[in-house]
Amino acid sequence: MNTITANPSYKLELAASPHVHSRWSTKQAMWLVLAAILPMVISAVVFFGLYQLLIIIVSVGFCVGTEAAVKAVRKRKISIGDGSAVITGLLLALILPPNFSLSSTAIGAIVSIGIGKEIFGGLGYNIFNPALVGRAFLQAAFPVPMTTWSQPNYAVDSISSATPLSAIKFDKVSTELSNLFLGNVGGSLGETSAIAVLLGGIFLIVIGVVNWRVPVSMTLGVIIFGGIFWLLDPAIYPNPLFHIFAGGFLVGALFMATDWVTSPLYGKGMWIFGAGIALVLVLIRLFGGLPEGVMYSILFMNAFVPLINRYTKPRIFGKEK
Amino acid sequence: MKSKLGFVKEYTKGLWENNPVFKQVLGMCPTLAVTVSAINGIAMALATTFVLVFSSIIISSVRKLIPSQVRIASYILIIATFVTIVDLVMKAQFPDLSKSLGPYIPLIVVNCLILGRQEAFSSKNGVLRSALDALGMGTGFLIALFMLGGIREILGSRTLLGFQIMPDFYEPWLVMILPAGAFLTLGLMMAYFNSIAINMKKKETDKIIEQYKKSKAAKTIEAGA
Amino acid sequence: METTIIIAILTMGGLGFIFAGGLAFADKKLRVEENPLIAKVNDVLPGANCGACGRAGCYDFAVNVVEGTIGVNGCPVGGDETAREIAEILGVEAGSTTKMVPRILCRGGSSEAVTKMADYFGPLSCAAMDLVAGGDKLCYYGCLGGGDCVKACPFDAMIMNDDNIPEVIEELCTGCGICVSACPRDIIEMHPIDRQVFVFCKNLDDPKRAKEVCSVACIGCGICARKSDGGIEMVDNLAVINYDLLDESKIPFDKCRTHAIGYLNGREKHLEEVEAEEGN
Amino acid sequence: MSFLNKIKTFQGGVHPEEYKELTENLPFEIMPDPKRVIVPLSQHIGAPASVKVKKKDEVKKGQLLADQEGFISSPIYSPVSGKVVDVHLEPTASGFPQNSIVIDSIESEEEIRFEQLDPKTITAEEIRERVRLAGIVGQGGAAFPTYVKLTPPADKNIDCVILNGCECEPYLTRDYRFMLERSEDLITGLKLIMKALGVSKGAIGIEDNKPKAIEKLTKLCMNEENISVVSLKTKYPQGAEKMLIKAVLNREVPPGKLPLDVGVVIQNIGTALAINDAVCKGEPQITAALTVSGFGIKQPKNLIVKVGTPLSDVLDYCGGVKDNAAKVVVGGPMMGVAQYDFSAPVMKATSGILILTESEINAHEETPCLRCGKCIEVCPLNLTPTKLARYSQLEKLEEAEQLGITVCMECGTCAFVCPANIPLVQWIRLGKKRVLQIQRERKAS
Amino acid sequence: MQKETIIEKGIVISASGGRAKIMLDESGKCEECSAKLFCKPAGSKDAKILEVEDSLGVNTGDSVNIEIIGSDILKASVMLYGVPMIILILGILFGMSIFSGSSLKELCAFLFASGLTIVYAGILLVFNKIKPLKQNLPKIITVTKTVNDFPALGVF
Amino acid sequence: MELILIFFSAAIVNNFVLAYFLGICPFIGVSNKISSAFSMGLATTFVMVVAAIVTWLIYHMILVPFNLDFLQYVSFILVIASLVQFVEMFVKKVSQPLYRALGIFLPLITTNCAILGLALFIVLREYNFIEGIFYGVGAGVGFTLAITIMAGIREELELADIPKPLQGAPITLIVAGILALAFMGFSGLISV
Amino acid sequence: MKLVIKMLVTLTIVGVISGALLSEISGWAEPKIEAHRKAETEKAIFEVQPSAESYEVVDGIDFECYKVFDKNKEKTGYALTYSGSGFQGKIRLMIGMDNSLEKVLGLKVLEQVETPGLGTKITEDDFTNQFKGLSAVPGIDWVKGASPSKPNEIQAITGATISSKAVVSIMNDGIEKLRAVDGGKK
Ligand SMILES: Cc1cc2nc3c(=O)[nH]c(=O)nc-3n(C[C@H](O)[C@H](O)[C@H](O)COP(=O)(O)O)c2cc1C
Ligand SMILES: Cc1cc2nc3c(=O)[nH]c(=O)nc-3n(C[C@H](O)[C@H](O)[C@H](O)COP(=O)(O)O)c2cc1C
Ligand SMILES: Cc1cc2nc3c(=O)[nH]c(=O)nc-3n(C[C@H](O)[C@H](O)[C@H](O)COP(=O)(O)O)c2cc1C
Ligand SMILES: Cc1cc2nc3c(=O)[nH]c(=O)nc-3n(C[C@H](O)[C@H](O)[C@H](O)CO)c2cc1C
Ligand code: SF4
Ligand code: SF4
Ligand code: SF4
Ligand code: SF4
Ligand code: FES
Repeated sequence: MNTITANPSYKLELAASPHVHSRWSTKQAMWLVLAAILPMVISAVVFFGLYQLLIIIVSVGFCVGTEAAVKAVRKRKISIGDGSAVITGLLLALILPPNFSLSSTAIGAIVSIGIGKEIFGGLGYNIFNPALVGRAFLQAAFPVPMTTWSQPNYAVDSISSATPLSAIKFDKVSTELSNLFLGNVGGSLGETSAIAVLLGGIFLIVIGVVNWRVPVSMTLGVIIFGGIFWLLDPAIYPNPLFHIFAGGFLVGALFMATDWVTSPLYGKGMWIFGAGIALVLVLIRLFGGLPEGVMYSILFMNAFVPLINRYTKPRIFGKEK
Repeated sequence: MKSKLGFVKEYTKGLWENNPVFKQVLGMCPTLAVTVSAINGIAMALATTFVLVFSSIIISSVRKLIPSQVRIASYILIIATFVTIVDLVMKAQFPDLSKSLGPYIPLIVVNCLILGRQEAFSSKNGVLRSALDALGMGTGFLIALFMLGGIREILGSRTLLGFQIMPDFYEPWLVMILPAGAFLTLGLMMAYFNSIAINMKKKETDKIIEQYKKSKAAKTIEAGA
Repeated sequence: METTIIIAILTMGGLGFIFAGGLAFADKKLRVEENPLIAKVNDVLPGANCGACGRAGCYDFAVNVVEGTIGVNGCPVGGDETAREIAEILGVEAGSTTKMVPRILCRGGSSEAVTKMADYFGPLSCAAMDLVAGGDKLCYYGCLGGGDCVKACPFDAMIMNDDNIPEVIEELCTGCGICVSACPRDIIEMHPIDRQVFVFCKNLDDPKRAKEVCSVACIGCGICARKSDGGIEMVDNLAVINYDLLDESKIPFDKCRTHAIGYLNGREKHLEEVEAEEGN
Repeated sequence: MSFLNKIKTFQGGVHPEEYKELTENLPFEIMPDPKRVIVPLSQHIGAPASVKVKKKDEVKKGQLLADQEGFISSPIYSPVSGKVVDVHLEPTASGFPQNSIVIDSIESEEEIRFEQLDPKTITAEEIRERVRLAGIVGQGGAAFPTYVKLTPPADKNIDCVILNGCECEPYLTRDYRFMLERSEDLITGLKLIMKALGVSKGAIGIEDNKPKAIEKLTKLCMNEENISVVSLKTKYPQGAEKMLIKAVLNREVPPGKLPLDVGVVIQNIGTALAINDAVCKGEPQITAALTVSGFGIKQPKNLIVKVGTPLSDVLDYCGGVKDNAAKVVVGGPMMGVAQYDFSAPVMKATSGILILTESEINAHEETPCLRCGKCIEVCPLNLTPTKLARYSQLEKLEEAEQLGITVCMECGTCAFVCPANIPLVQWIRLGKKRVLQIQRERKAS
Repeated sequence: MQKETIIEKGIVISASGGRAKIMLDESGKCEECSAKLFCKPAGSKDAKILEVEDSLGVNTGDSVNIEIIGSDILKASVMLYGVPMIILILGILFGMSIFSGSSLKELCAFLFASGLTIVYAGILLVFNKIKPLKQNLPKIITVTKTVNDFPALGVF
Repeated sequence: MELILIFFSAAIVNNFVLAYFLGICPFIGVSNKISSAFSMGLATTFVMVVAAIVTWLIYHMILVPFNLDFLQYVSFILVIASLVQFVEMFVKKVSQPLYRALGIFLPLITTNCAILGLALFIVLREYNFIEGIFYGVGAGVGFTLAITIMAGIREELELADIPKPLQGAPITLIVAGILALAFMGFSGLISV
Repeated sequence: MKLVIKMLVTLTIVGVISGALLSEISGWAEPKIEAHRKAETEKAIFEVQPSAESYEVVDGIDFECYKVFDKNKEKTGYALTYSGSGFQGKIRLMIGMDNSLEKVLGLKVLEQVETPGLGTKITEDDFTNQFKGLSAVPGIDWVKGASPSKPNEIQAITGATISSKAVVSIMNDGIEKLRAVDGGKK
């Protein structure tokens, strides 16, 4: 038997097919998302000052630290290299108000990773978007600081410190679209400048990290639902474009609703998911007690993802309807 | 039949081993709803204990007279009667407390803990035993509600039983006194107690495994020698 | 006030009456009698609901015991003690049980079995490994070392030893047999706890290859079969023990080159015995 | 030919790096007979053939070694002249040992062949008989005895034969070389298949990354009315029969059904040529054409070798293996089988030997599933691989069954794209095996 | 919407003629349920026994998995709860408008609506061969362990 | 309009389970499978509506006229318990499979404080007959929504790698907590 | 049959005993509860009408309102309870008004279900004291983030603008209603 005399100069790999892999990897996707977030980080610092960098560092630091700690307690491999905790930290920081307290930021970061993610088993198993869980927790824990906005450094009109959304809701003051677009408005660190958000978001869509269906259906949904009310009474209800550029809509649509883990698996489901977010968002923005609803609408629809997945399974090839 | 527990044990088992909240997951609604502060938790637990003890006593003393088919119905009636009594007394004597416990006092009627104990214990045991069991479960409930209420109060309003115990610079976490905080706190507490139990079990297993390994090593050495 | 009391009494009495009527009606329709002994027996059972007794969980076992369709010693998990307690409740003799425990019939750990010139990459699970050219080892019949059995045991009664072969800790094992079905190579078998002699190999290769793939394989030489008067048979190059006919003293342990056949507690005991015999 | 305008394809799929340039311009070389051949008895789907020779027997090239055993089975002929050394278990490329006939070859010109038949006058019955006798099995990978496919049950109405010239697996160029080098024989082969089945419509499906082959065959088929050459989008797994039928005829083969249920028979290019050779040259199937490629082999080649040649001989013939070789695969990189040494023999349906290096394998660290949905997007059968794999891993077999685990054809597309690098196919295969086992038991009782 | 099923584990307690009685293994589920202490609907063990279709020929003691078509359960519960509820509500709304003059209009509306609901219940009782309610019995789909796989006890 | 607001308020904004902590036991106990959760939700909704109707009548037709306010709890619970018993019997008679699938959970409805809570809330908020019914439907739909979402999530979590101490009730509670956070977005949407 | 009778009897007896017991206890508790309720209202009235000594109910209107007198039996104004929607649910207020119904004398929040720690700030003195002596013509108004500049303005609570607004609008409604009644009576 010539077979067993193994040739010692080779140690081959024995694995199941397929034997080649695409360029995609978890790590690479996560770092691409990080790259896409960078413009927002820059705009945050430019608009609100260097202190914001501190918030970001604290947030990222505590996210990564919490993840490492949990993995250590569970005696699992420390998985911070995949970068997902860094994304969570960055996004959490970017949806906080400027000049937010660092200790509260740390609490938010711990909740994000601890309760939002690791409790479910870590990367890939969570039901809700971790960064949003963290923010929702903060919003519920510290409602006042969470709704206190400072004006960006380059604001044209610095009288009101409200965000465009709370301005229109509570004070009936509307904001110029061009200001919304450039970032001359109050708001969270990352959501002020639509350009910065779009830059990163479109990059992600183009290279295929992010599925285009969710952002598109969210935008269409907001245009339709928001548009209906606007047509009913343009004096009371803002126009759909305002909905799109104000508040966290763009960050939500491009970075948070698209999170792989917490969005539907199937194309059809993504449409439903996006439209659902848009509907809830418009309802909260127009009728709710809170000025902003992106976070809540995404979290709300996250809860429906398992149900959506269940009822949008595509037809198996060749199977009768 | 397992040998009868001692009277002391009958009481203490409800404190930890069979804690109605953490171990048996009973009576969740009042547990979550009223524990915005420690004092509320205590009041609720006391009210529940009162109902639990008295209905246990009544039920265990008349248990032989009630046909099993109307057992649960009679129990519910008896419990509801006691709950109404508690409610009326509270409203008359402690109007403030009664207000803050809100509509959760009447819900003691449907608290699974009470009905559960009657069905599982009082209907099968004598008066003294039942009373002890009820008292034990009530105490367990009290402990759980006090802990939960205490944690929520400390974090959510800086105080414990009305006294400020967190420093001024501590910003209270409002969320703790909201529904979400109740769910999260109870979930985490349960997980914590579970992990203690699991660790204890694991230690036992590990000990046996350790012994096994040692004895095997000894055997090998013997054989080698 | 007087009237209030009367109305209250009438209302409650009336409601109670109606309700009782309803229940009486319901009771007629869905009535089930229960023997009080059942509950008592159920109380002493371990409550693992493992099904090792072949009944639908502990409660059903209790029902069966009380009805006499299964012996009081029918619960392998509870063992003798439970049997005694049940017997006490029912007022019968307990009798004794023989515990069954799993035996791992492969000793080709990493130091004995020859490995392939390739490293397996993929999930560490015996069943999954088996699909990819049968894992790291050259032997197609031996333990894959992935520990599926260890993971499957609900009682943590198995560990992987230093040689990457599972071992059973009898103290923790309940004899449920779950590990048996977990093993894709059918290496684990349930045996009475006092059984000592086994053929620790499942290799069906011809002698030449068997020798090449593992230093403790049964190479199918057939010496043991020839000497043991039917206690051992050769089936497809493998010695198989027929315990009904086995006479332990006839087995030529020392003639088995690879020690594939031997005592449970290792080759040590077997060697001791050989020495003792030689001393005689 | 209007349908040429729109690129035909199916939904899903991927386009891995092709690396066909390594061998696509190298004509076939014929490798000399090896010193020793190992001929497994089961080189096809179905029952192993039954041995007709004994140890120490002298055999001639083309002599029957083992005969067909049952309907779905195939006879095996000696690839060389020589002496039977032994019949015993030997490792094979599948990773598991099989009973094999080991023959030491001797130099000899002697060869046994069938009588040559004229493709013009031959009857359908004769074609089927010759295909069966010659031991032809499908060259597309599954090694299904071809005569079975040519003998459809009477109640099935076959109306089209498709030749599968997709060769969608990366690296492999065997079918491509065949299409260029033996175009005429190929058409003859196709006509023989059509005749055997009594079908008037034939098509050759070729991916559009092989323009030369498309051009050459289109030219040849100019005046063949009922044969068309269909250009298909280059996308893996275009060559899978369900996908090919969808692309060419826009018919869908339902789960658990065969192509013949929708009136189609699909044959590989190599199979058509083997049929041609068996009929026109009287050759039994004793050679295999294969591509030896990858960045770990010194001289990539397209080869024609004798069935039973050990891989080590083939690799030596190609200059040997480089030091950075990490994986040896028999078959294509997407569906082939990894080897743990070089001892397995080439079989009738072996289509390639790949020596891959780390950089081609491009394996990343495994992480939990991110539910990115990429595997779902690319699965040509619209399955949900991530859940199938997870169900299988957690042994939730009923759930897996409901999600259609048995439909999966193990094409590997999902595992290829998965960013979490989960061995999806391995888990699915395991689950599938267990579910099929359950289903069999269910049927049995 | 694809076929939705519930899969339950259980052990066969008797089997004959294509039907089998299965005792459901509820231990896991009940573990978490707060009502476990007194959850013995209509007489303890009875409710945990399920009569199912048996196409596999199981034996007493086998562990089996049972499939219940979830969508049938949904249909049945809609027919038994959803429809009567709607009848009740519509009946009351209608009744309230009819008896709007009466001082006991609520009671009248309630009695009216109850009447309608009872009629519906009667219909269900009379035509009680309605498919999702009666047919599609749960079915055994897998035998996970047979009694004879390995004797748990030595026979000595 | 008022009725619709009452409905939405009970169903979403002030969800019985997530904001009022009523009916937590079945919420934790019966949320493993979507179809049983949904059916359970439907059954509860039905019982809620009937209970709303009957207890309203009892309260306004007997207790108030005779000044028997203090018999509220006792009479309500009796009525609810007998109702459930009756429903159980009927279901058993009409649909065996459904009874098998749900029967185990039916008693849970009796001891489910959401039903009694509903009856008491209706009294407390001084709803009229029709409002009471709509409140009941809303509460039932809200319960169904919460329990179905939870069932969906729990089916998904079966595939997750949840730390052992968290499995079962704890993770359910934590998910409920996050859900409650998400539902807070609706706060202030309707204040009825 | 015997069993059925036994069942009927048992449950009826339990019901009867329960009914009797409860009506006894209720007979004891009810007056006390009533007293508490009255004391509470009284306390609230005196709180919003600092100089009040006695009061009487205004009859014939569809909301609760009291005429309030000082120790000289002079009418000092009105105390009215009025309710409306807040951020999460009903808010019920006790509003003290002077005779002319142009000045607010005091405010007490009787019932509310606002978010603890946020909306509940409307019950705190910092907020309610703003209303003492506030002008109610043309109506009460609120400002945000700045000190009030007009005599009829109060400052809304940061983070609870909605609750503050709700209080103001409930008051405006109530006062409006009272004016309509009062005007008619005069
Ligand atoms: C059990 C079985 C029976 C088959 N029967 C037929 C048949 O009757 N006719 C036919 O044309 N193909 C038949 N096939 C062949 C398949 O259609 C298919 O061509 C073959 O399995 C090769 O598949 P491939 O796509 O993996 O290469 C059969 C395959 C199997 C596995
Ligand atoms: C994923 C997948 C990819 C395949 N790719 C090819 C291919 O590229 N070329 C080919 O001839 N057959 C391919 N096959 C096999 C075909 O499906 C089909 O079985 C074969 O063409 C039938 O012809 P045969 O019986 O002559 O082998 C593939 C099968 C699968 C499952
Ligand atoms: C958990 C939470 C509770 C809230 N509770 C109240 C409340 O009780 N009353 C209120 O007016 N607003 C409440 N809000 C609404 C916000 O604080 C709202 O943004 C605020 O009323 C308007 O902002 P501003 O007062 O800073 O302009 C709550 C918000 C959250 C997140
Ligand atoms: C496209 C994309 C979007 C992501 N968005 C978020 C996000 O919004 N919030 C977050 O915490 N993590 C986000 N992540 C990181 C990671 O997926 C997330 O933490 C998982 O939910 C962890 O299991 C994102 C990752 C990707 C690839
Ligand atoms: S699974 Fe564990 S307990 Fe059961 S037989 Fe095997 S070792 Fe023993
Ligand atoms: S399951 Fe079998 S092969 Fe795997 S480790 Fe256990 S004994 Fe070895
Ligand atoms: S291997 Fe199966 S599941 Fe994966 S893509 Fe191919 S057919 Fe789909
Ligand atoms: S491609 Fe991989 S990571 Fe993405 S959903 Fe599929 S299995 Fe999960
Ligand atoms: S205590 Fe509320 S449902 Fe059990």
